[in-house]
Amino acid sequence: MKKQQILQWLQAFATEIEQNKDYLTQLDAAIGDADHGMNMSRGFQKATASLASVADKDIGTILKTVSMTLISSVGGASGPLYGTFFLRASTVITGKHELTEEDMLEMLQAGLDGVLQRGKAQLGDKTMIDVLSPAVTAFSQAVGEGKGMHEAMQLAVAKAEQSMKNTIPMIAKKGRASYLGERSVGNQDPGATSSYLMLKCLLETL
Amino acid sequence: MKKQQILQWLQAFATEIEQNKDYLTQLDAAIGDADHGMNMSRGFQKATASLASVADKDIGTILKTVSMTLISSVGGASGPLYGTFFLRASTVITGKHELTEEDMLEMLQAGLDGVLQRGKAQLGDKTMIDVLSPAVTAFSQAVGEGKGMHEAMQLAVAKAEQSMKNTIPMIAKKGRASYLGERSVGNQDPGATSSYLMLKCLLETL
Amino acid sequence: MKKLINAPVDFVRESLEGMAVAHPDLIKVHHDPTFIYRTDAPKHGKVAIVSGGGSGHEPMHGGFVGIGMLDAACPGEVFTSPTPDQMLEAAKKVDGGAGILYIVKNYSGDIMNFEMATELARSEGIRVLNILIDDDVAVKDSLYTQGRRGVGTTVLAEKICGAATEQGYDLQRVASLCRRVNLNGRSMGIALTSCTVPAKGTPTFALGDREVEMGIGIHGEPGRERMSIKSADEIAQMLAMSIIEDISYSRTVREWDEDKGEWVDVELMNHAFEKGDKVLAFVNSMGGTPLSELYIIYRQLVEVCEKHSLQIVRNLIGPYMTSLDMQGCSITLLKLDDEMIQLWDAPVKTPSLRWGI
Amino acid sequence: MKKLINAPVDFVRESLEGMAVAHPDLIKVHHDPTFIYRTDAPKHGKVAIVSGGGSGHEPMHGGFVGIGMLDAACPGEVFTSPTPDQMLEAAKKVDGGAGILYIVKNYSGDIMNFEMATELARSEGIRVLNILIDDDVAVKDSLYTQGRRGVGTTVLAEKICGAATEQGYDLQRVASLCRRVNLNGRSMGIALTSCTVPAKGTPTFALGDREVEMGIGIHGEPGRERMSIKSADEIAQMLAMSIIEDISYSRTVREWDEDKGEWVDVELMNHAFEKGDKVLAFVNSMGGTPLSELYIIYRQLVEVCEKHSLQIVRNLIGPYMTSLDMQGCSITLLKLDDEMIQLWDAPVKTPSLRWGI
Ligand SMILES: Nc1ncnc2c1ncn2[C@@H]1O[C@H](COP(=O)(O)OP(=O)(O)O)[C@@H](O)[C@H]1O
Ligand SMILES: Nc1ncnc2c1ncn2[C@@H]1O[C@H](COP(=O)(O)OP(=O)(O)O)[C@@H](O)[C@H]1O
Ligand SMILES: [Mg+2]
Ligand SMILES: [Mg+2]
Ligand SMILES: [Mg+2]
Ligand SMILES: [Mg+2]
Repeated sequence: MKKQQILQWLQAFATEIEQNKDYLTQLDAAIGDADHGMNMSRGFQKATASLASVADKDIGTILKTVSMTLISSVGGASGPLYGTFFLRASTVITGKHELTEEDMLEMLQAGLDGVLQRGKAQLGDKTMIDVLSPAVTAFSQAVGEGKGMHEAMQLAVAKAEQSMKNTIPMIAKKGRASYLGERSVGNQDPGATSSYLMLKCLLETL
Repeated sequence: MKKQQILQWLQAFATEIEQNKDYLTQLDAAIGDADHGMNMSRGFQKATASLASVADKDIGTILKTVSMTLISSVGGASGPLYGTFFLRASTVITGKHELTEEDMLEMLQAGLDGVLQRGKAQLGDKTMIDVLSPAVTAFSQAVGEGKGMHEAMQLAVAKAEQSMKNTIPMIAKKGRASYLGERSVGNQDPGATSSYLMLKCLLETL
Repeated sequence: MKKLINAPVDFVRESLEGMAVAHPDLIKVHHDPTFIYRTDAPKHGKVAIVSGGGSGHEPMHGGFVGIGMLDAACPGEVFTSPTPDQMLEAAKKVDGGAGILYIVKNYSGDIMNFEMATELARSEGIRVLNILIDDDVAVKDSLYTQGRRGVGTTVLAEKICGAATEQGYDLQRVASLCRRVNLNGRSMGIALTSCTVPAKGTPTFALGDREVEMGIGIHGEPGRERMSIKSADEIAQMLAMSIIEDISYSRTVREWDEDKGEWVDVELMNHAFEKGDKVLAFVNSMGGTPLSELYIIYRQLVEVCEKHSLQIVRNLIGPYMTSLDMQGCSITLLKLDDEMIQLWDAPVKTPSLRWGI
Repeated sequence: MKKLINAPVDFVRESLEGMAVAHPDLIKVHHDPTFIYRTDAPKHGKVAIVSGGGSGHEPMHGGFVGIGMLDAACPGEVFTSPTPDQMLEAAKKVDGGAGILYIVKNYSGDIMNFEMATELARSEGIRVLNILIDDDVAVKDSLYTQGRRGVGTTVLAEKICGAATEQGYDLQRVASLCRRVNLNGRSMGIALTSCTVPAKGTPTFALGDREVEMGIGIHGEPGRERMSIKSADEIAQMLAMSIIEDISYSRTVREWDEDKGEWVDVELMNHAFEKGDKVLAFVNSMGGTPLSELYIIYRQLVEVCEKHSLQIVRNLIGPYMTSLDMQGCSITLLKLDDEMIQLWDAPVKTPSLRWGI
């Protein structure tokens, strides 16, 4: 994956968020505080605006810039989580202008680990982890089986979509939805949804 | 008119108010503060409850008791106005146990004068004066023409009903409705309405 | 209707009972007739200030009873003037021998009941004067009508005159001060939603999802004009401008004349604001509008005042004179002089207004 | 949606600008990043208290910045935790050399952002400790979950700890005091209506005309249970009893360990209330509920506390921690000891809480 595609991906994700802003907020209204769409929109509008100044830098610098913008402009839970995702992702690919399948895997895995460490959520807690973790596993497996970038990402995104829907019956254990206990059942997690959209845009840019 | 009928009248008016409580309040909501029905109800419930203790006294004492109860329990504009009406009415018939047409005229006239003095409203200001004043005039005229109590009161109540409706197109100049200026046009005055009901009950008790 | 109440008929009494147990150090509540008074009343030799009006405007007036403000307050039923016996008993309870000032808002009910109370108190040998507050510029006419409603300036007059009584002003001097405060104050309000009177159970008026009532009072009475909602800045400008552009206003009010021993008609005149005036800016919530929005209104009010060379030297921002759960706000501008500033700054300790002590 | 706002995106900034011009003697507002701080900061040698959280809870926290309470507050977007750079810059601005206490409400966003800020501040050589407030008994589980939300006790902790810093408590001592306040406080809230977030423009949840949400937080998040409306007395009883009957509650929280120089898990335990406990009773409006109704709730709360031999020795009644325009209320009971009482009574002078000065 070329640097240009990384920039396209971030741009596409920002656009996707704008299109799904109300939808994400609606999901958050049901089991949270009705701001996930706004939070993501605020962050990625600023993040993409900051890309121009680093477009000629390496992918690591680009992702780090995104990370810093998210951390200082989003707030809430998604700010530090997505911020940490991009921060950790950036550190393992410093200096690169193109990513192999292995780079991509390392990047996604580092991002996921960062989110796990920052948020302390586990699989099944009804958070973005429930999309990111199975998707990274699927990608890892596909790459292990020698599949190419596109096919591996296709499998990862299919898994992500399925996993996003799997959050519906879960009882939330982390984040705001956890205050609802049993009442969180029956609603799809907003953060899981935005994480799926992020991966979907990544696939579409490949 | 016998003392017993005076007691019946007061009782009937209290019942009439209960039945029209929401209606009076609704009229007051349109151009006032939505409490005229409640105010009248509170006052006349208490007033009729206090009648037992003075039922064997003269009409003057009975009306004075009603007056005192109204003054100390209604508040608002209607408290002092109806309170004053009954207070002044009571003073001109002290000691009586039965009222002639002339007594009745004197009583109503004294009540009206009291309301005029207390409230400083004039004919056409869209208040209870616009019912009381024409009704008393009609009664006076009928009595002057030698009509009996019942017929004279019938004429007075017919006039009162017409006058009540005549308040609809008026611009309020006194009371809360006056703050509305032109916007008070098109609504029947709540106090005029309760005054009509008072006279109607008086007629029905004769 | 959804409210945190029990039976609507118990609303006023239970709220007062809650208030009494909440602030026993400051106030006591008397029932039958109902009034709230300073725990340490009567204060010997001090003029006592008594106000009152319908309930539903909390914290006004009961929340302003205490040191440096009111000596007693008489709450009526919701939006209904209290009765003369409440006012009389309150006056008797707090009379420290130096007389009583009744601060009365200009509503026909309040006026008539306070006038009757004044007559009763006078006949019992208590010195009482009454001063009317009529500051609502939403009401335009004055000739032959009820004139302007008493709204936001009431709170400011109660604070300023309360401080004056603590500083030893005599009755006549407090009364003229109160009259002066009233003549220096003007208010204008807007409603975004109607209030719901507990006993009625439904909103007093119906407003569409994009409609507001401009020029409302504090009793759910309709305003001067219904219009579609505007931005906070536009609303603040409209409210402020109707105050600032209000021309001199004269009317006749009834006050008790102690020398003559009777009611006399007094001709009063508000003078329009002038460039350079020092003002107190009061942004008041009607009950359901949160503080965050009041600050947005205040922000624009500062700009409007600057533009018109009015110098805001004091402010008050919050829910001080409400209309039950109504959403909306009012702006009051009060022209201040040095005496009034010093009295405004003086210590006050009441359930709902407190500083310096 | 009808609100006194301009463009929803400007809501927080404009409200803060209004606040800044309203109280220049007490606070200043810094933009980019946004924080509110004491005009006289830094106070040399004094521990500084910094709190923060999403906006929409006004006056919390910004309205509590001033003498005897917070040194700085970091407001996020509506209902959205502020960001680490706000917290870091606020800490730098108010650091008087004696260290900073971050008071953090237990929400995943707030925790993560404050943890990042703590790490950043520490790396810049500023001594920072963080104490979590998690007092909402509506949230039952603690094992493996986020645990309880931070609500009403936050306001009380800010007042008490702020007073302690004025009296010279060092950082560790203020931190333990804050932890103790949190362990002594419990809250429960109810919503009669949903709030409307300006940027969303429609109510977060829909409640029927006779429905209420029991056990809500302060962000329009749904509560534990939807039920039909009850009388104020029943509601007060339900809120109070869920607090009084709450058994001892333990959980693990992360605090910074200064000796180890790293985050450590600390096991904390609230003990259930006991007969004879002295308590502070805090009845809070969610923003749209007027004072009159709060007093009706307080009246019943006093009876419930008497029945359970809890002695109310202090109270606070009003809109102090709101959820925009939501109608409803919360009750907080805080077990007091003599030290806490003295600190509660100590002078405070902020835009929204003031006494003794
Ligand atoms: N501890 C956590 N670990 C991982 N993800 C989390 C955690 N807490 C919350 N989330 C995710 O964040 C999403 C909510 O984000 P957002 O609404 O932007 O923040 P907030 O909850 O502060 O309003 C949730 O749907 C969930 O997926
Ligand atoms: N000055 C006045 N003179 C005569 N009647 C008046 C006066 N002011 C008000 N009223 C009457 O009182 C009625 C309102 O009574 P009510 O609603 O009980 O009192 P309030 O206006 O104090 O709420 C009006 O409809 C009007 O008829
Ligand atoms: Mg959210
Ligand atoms: Mg009325
Ligand atoms: Mg009334
Ligand atoms: Mg949020």
